[in-house]
Amino acid sequence: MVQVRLGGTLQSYSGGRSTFEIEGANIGQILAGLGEACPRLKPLLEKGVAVAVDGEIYRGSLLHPVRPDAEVFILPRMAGG
Amino acid sequence: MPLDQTAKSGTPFSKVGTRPLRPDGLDKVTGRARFGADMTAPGMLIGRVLRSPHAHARIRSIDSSAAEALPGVKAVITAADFLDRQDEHRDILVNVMAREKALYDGHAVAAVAATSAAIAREALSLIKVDYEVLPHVIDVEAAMRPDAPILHDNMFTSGVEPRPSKPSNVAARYQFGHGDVQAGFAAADVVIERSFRTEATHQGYIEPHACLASVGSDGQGELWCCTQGHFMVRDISAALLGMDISKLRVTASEIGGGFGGKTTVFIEPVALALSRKAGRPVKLVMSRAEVFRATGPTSSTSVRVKMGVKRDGRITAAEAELKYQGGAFAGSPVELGAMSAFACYDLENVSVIGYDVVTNRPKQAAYRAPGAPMSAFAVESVVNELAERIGMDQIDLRLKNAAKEGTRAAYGPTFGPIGLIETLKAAKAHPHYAAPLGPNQGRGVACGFWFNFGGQTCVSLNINIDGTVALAVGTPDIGGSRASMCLMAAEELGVSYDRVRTVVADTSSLGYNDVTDGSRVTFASGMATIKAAREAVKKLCARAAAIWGIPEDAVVWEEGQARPAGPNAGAFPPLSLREIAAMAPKTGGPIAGHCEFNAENAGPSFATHLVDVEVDPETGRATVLRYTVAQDAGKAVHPAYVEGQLQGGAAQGIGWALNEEYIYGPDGRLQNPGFLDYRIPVASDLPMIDTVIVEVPNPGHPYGVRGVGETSIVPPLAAMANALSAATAVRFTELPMSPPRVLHALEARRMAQAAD
Amino acid sequence: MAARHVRSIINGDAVEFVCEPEESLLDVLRDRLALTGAKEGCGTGDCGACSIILDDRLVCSCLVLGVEAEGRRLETIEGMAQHGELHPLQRKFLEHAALQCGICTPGFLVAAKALLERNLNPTETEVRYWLAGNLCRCTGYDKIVRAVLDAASEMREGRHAA
Amino acid sequence: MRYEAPASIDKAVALLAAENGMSRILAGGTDLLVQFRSGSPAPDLVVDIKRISRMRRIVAENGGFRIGAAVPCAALGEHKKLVKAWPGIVEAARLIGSTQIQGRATIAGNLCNASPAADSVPALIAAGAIATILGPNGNREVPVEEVPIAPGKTSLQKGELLVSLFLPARPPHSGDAYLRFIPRSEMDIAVVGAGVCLTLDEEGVCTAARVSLGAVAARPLLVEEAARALIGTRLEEQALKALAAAASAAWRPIDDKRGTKEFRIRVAGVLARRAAERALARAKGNKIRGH
Repeated sequence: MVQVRLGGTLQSYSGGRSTFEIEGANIGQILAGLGEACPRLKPLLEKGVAVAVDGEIYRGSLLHPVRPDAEVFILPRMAGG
Repeated sequence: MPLDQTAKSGTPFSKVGTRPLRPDGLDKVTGRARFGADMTAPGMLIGRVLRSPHAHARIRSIDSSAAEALPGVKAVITAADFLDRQDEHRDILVNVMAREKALYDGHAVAAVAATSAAIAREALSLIKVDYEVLPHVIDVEAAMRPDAPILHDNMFTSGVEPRPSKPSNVAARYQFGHGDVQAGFAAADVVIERSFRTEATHQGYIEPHACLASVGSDGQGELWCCTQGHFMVRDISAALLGMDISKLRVTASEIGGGFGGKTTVFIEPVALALSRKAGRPVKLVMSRAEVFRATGPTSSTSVRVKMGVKRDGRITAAEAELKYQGGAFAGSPVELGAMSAFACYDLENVSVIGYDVVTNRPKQAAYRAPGAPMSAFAVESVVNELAERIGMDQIDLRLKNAAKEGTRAAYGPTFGPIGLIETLKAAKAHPHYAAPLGPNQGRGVACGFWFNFGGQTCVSLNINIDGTVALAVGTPDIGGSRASMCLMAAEELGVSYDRVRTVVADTSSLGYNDVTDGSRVTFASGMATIKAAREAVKKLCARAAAIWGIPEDAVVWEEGQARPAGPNAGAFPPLSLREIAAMAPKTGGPIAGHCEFNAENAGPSFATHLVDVEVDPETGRATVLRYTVAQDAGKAVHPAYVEGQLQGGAAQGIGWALNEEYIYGPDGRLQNPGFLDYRIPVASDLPMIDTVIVEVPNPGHPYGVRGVGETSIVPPLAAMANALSAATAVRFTELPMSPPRVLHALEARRMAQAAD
Repeated sequence: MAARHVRSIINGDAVEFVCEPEESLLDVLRDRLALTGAKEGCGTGDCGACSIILDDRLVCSCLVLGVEAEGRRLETIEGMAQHGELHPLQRKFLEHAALQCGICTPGFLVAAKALLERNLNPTETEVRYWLAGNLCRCTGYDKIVRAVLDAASEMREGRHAA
Repeated sequence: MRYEAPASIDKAVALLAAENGMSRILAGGTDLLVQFRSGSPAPDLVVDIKRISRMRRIVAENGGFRIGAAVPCAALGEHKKLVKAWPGIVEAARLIGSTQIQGRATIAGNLCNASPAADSVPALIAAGAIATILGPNGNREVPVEEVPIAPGKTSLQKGELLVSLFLPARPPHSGDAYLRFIPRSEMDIAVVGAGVCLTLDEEGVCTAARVSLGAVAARPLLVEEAARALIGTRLEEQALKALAAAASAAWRPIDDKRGTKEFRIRVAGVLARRAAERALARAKGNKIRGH
């Protein structure tokens, strides 16, 4: 199980809950699991989010592996100028 | 092969870090380089766009019959000529051509293509649009009031529980943070809370948007345009026009500046639609006024910041509320502003709330570190005031609270290796920081952060028969990136810099590339170039192994040559890249390296800026006397162009701080859509801008590269405000700090002093 | 509206063209003569990207009518390198990385050339004020000013050596 | 639109007289071409006066200077005697737009464009310049302050052409100066402009003065109260304060995107004072630094 934390804004879709225990070996599996655990988050997750794994931000790598003890943080989708 | 385990890491570079002339330089100093408006086609028509003179109006009807009847007019289009999509492209579709309503002064409502510019202009005057003028709203706070005119009946604030029952101009509410800010404030010795405002500013690229479109009756299209991302232009244009992506080929011209403003489409789908209807090529070039009225400036904002500090300089809590208007559509960069607001600090208790607000202004577009300069302006102003209040040096306070490796960022995750402290120390050690100041002069400091992004990237590197290298990238070169690509390819291949030629290939020649944004090109296209070069090296070694008849893994690549290694070391004379290339046709055909990937871990870049200003106490006019930028580049591939990014961002920030602003009349029309009254800094406004490049390697890149393009615009607004405040003993909380505003504040202070 | 026939000397070559009386010289250069080195950044004389030299005077070609060029001598960026050799200013712009996007570069080079033809020993302040009508949004002007000063210095030495 | 470039003043006047539609004079064109572009109706006739050699010259006349209407601003700065005699006029002309603009723009055009913020006009008014106007009914000479009457409007009649501006002989111990306030260091339209011309006697007492303000009213103003504050004084602190007060009091409403009323009032006084100090230094023969 990976401990997954939500950025503040996403918490308003999880009834204020900020931490989830999700089964998954990569980012895609964790996002899918999170969508199962909290269906209201699903449309946001599908629209696209960024995922910080041990402080490194991934915006489009669903297949990136995640160790069970990794720090996983779900962030909004981001872009620059 | 994991990049971090290759021989290159930790070894000194032979090419990277030098300052060769840029490969596109000659064309650019001789006038030969072709920008957006420099292309023509046989039988070309001239396109023009009719724009709404109203800030907010229902379009009852459009009668274009008289325009269509004008001799020389070959096509007139309106929103009906695009697919009525309801998907994620909806806002872009409606922004490109107004549908039910015109949402801002300058919103496109129709377009024509004619045989000359004069006829096109006359045709526009013959199009009759029946408008029902509606009440409008320009200011961000006004737009949030319950009685404000509503732009979109279907906009219900997201991120609020329970979902609002009434539509509003607030598209979304965002929040970030951790800890207990109330407890943090209770523990503070000094708490400061202030409200700030910034005006909308435009990216101000000197080249107006321009394109040349050609769509044939077979449905195939060609588009030449100035853009930060031609693959993005292709995909969105195809979607709006209902074309197959494969049928549209987009070629990126040289681009005359973008700064984020050319990361979306405006006229490109319009030119394609006109061409499709007219059956002839159509050239469409915006005027400067159109650029200001109809392309994206950044948000205007209203920001409240509260911070508490202990006497020893430890910040105990930080809180901010950000309101950003992003023009007529959702999507202001408030979320990024909220996430970056306190990113420079190691905080136990932090809370940020942001509101994304719509108003009757042009749809905002990304502008260099979108959202970050405004929140940094507010936060860094308060940080300075905290330092003043507890009598601590403005750099020392920041050093005491600076984010570092292992700090949990205010926006959530934990930072890896970052260089904020190094930039602060560089600023403190710089002679600038110790230089004496004269009367009416003040010194300001501010820090800044930007995330930096990677993204989808695809490059192709081909070894030519003469041993030269053709590198095709898909990210438009906006500030010298081709030079950096050549350097990195040359570094890997062990050939000289001038044997590599990099071009920005069209959309049919490479796989998808994300736009040139997020300070990503030297990082992401650079990493793709390195990977492609390593793949080519592998093939070169394989070819040499085959020639020698030894196993592939018994060959190593050193200094541009394949050498037998292991038991065969010295058994054969080395084969140079040139020799292997010459034999390629007879040893298996062309040799190339490719890379398609999604670059991640861009690694944030931090900066500290120092500025001295002098304020004329009788007129309120501020003069920038000295400016120094210290920024972490990870590894500067071409230091001259890194310096250029640092200087350019500082100059844009100075303009934002002092004089740039969108000025609206009570009618909701933009009053200053030109370079005369939208005042970007001119050469005589600025001093030399000193730079210190700090290099804290980014573990996410084989050379340690971090993006550098955006961070440099984050600190200047606050650095300037802090300097003006130091020079005048008045705290400035509104931008721009134009002379009337400054003089007004100085007069108010004099009056208050007189009253005491 | 009658098109006019105009004869000029452009970069040393005799050139003839036809244009409408209200057409700007910039449009003539770009659209009729394919001299697209001069750029239109504003069309109102506020950015300097269309700078050319007209009978020894630096002007914005967007604020000149094409018909006014009759019998005049014009110098554009296309004529700045002579016989394949770059002007010292062009070389110094490259060496100093004085351009990022490059859209303003032709205008800066033409304007700087006009300055150095009048004053081969300008101060930094003189360079900055002379070039105040040329907008650059990329560089913050630092490297441009250095390039101009360096070119002036090299040209002074060349003159003394000659 | 018809374009004519006559070689003589007579021909120019005849062309203007014969035109029934709208006609415009093209001198530097730096305002005219911007107007064309902004979509204002194109005139029927444009008369380019730059081929008239008499209008392209600066000539010494009766101890003063006659500046042809087609002389570009840059040429003023290149005329050494003019720079020495009327530094304030020259500095005003060299503040109009960029180097590029000064290569084309003329002070006569600046005057006839009738912008309230025209940089050279307060300097010309302060200098007591006279405009020579030629028309179907002959020649007339008018003080420059009577040429602009409202934004974009002049007192010139149909068919009339401003031929030259005459700067009178400068009395000894005189000096002039022009300063303007803009937010940037260059390229802006004046938010306030102040021109001062003054003459001292042998003892350093001001015997004559003219003060003019730009951009504070619908047209540039000759402010007699401000001049009176200087006459009879040595421009001591008291006199300069009175000058500043008179200048601040002289404004008539302009409140726009370029500057608030409050700001213009305040800065008009500041600039009038600074311009007077500059003119005084020149009258005393002191050197003044440029930018």
